[in-house]
Amino acid sequence: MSADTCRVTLELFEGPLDLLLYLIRRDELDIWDVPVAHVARQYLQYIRAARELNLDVASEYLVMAATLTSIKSRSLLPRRGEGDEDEDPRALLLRQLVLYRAFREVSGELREIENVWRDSFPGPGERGRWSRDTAPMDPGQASILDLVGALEELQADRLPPPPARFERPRMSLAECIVDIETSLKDRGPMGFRRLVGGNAGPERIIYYFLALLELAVRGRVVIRQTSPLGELTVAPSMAAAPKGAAPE
Amino acid sequence: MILDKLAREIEAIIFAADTPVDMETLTRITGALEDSVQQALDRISGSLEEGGHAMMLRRVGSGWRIVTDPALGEVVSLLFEDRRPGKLSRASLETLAVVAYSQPCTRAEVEEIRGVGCDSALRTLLERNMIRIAGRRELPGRPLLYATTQEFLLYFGLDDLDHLPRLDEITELLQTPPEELQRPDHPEGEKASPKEDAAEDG
Amino acid sequence: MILDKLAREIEAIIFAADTPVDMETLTRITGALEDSVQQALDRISGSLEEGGHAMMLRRVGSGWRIVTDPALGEVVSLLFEDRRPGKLSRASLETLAVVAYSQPCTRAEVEEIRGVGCDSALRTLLERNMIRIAGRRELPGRPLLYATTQEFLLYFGLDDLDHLPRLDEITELLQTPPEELQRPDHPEGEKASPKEDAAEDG
Repeated sequence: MSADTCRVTLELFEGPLDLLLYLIRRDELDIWDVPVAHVARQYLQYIRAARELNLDVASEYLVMAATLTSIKSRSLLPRRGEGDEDEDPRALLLRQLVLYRAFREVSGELREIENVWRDSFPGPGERGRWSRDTAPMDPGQASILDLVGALEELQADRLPPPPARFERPRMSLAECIVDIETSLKDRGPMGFRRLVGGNAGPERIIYYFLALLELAVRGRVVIRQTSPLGELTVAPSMAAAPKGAAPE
Repeated sequence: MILDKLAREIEAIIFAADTPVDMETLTRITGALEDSVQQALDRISGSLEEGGHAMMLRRVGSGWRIVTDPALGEVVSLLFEDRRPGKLSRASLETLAVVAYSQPCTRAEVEEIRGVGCDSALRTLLERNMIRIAGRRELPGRPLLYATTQEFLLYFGLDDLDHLPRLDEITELLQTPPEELQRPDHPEGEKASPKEDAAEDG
Repeated sequence: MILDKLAREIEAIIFAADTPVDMETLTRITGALEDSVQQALDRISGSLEEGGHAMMLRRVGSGWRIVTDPALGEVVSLLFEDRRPGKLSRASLETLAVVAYSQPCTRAEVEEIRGVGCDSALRTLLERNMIRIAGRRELPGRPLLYATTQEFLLYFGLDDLDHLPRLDEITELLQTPPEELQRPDHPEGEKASPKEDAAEDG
């Protein structure tokens, strides 16, 4: 798909679920019985195209990519016995899709209602609620933001700035790719776990895994797995092209 | 129809009030019984309609208010050009829908359903007073809870939360655990109109 | 008499306007001539009177507005009489914010943060039962301590004082970049169907 189409398209989606619903609808699939392999392929294609443009794909999209891949592979892997109490990720995904679809439709209905009632005006007495500097009067309807806003303004020039807020870490896939390549170059072939680092969180693992897949697709690394569910061994590919070359 | 004294009084009260006026206030001020007040409200509504007036009586939440006919919105909005808040974005509208049907709920719960971060949508909705902070969930971290406001009802012209479109269907969906989720009995295809299910909500 | 379109438009404009609407505004918005507007005004006035409505059209200065029939003033005044005044002023809100977040606190402490005298704001808040006297600070002069009330929680829709959002939570919310106003509507199907020629893993 062309780069520009993809850019425009991905921006039009409200997130991974929206994109998935779009794909399901486009390919006329049954939401209650989604062929995960097919959808995963289509989905990853979108993500890959976006990344080829060096667009910063939001982490939610990548997490969903990992989920789809995991559901797909789960059906191929040997079961770990019947006592496995894990929630079925497929059922969870179905629920997410069905729920999100319902809310998406309801938002559409709310939009129609908005279009009608936004055009109905109260008398001037009620218009006060358009004003920003007074709180509404109904019990339970007053805005705490107004209260805190008042305090904030007071403190603005008297207090040191508020403590730095906690930023949710957003890794860039490009950084992970560079990191993996550097590690492999410096230290030679190694297991995936070591590559990621001992106490990596789920997000980091997902990112590194996606980065690894990307490198494999580009022919820059070779991945080996000697037994089902065994450790992945990663080695730099002999035929590795010069850095930054196109995947072809 | 010529309005009687009680209806005139009620009309005057609702017109002069700065928020929707509820039944309790109307009976207290007029000294009339609830039934009589209700009938007077019907007469006011009927008379405004009969006379072809631009003003109409609307029920919102537990109260009544007089507003202009939405059909005249185009003309009236010329009065307010820059002062009227814009329409809600799609992200805000979806976020608002999730809050409305699952309130009170935390940010994480909204994000779980939408599958994306909702920080900025929640902020917009708070600033537009469509949602409010309604306490905390007793979970680790004690996250803030959000709920919709009276302003939300006003904005969407809803009588109350029970009038949300497809309320039963969505409530049931929200309560169904993933493993029990089943294809609905009635035929449903991707191509079917999404409104099929909501026909009775009109 | 049933109002025609022009009269309906004019009625809606006058009803919704914040201030009396003058002839120039009416002709500009409706695009009608002054004579026609004048006749429509007469029809509105006549129709409201004929239906026995409590609302009437009244000329104020150079403009028109809709007001309640002065004969009903007594009933309307009951609406406002035993009711708490509606909105908190900016000064009260600021004072309340300081008390809420540093309670119990003395007047001097509030004034230090606000940088101005808070006598009357504190009095208003006491009258409105938003704050209460919660003892004395053991300092020279034993100044009174103020704290918030149950009424305060009710007003802000909270069950419990420790549900009050922390300042840093609100700050974080407010630091989220506001959302862009409105995005174009969704592709919803066919429009955005990209070509499949890049399929490399099919």
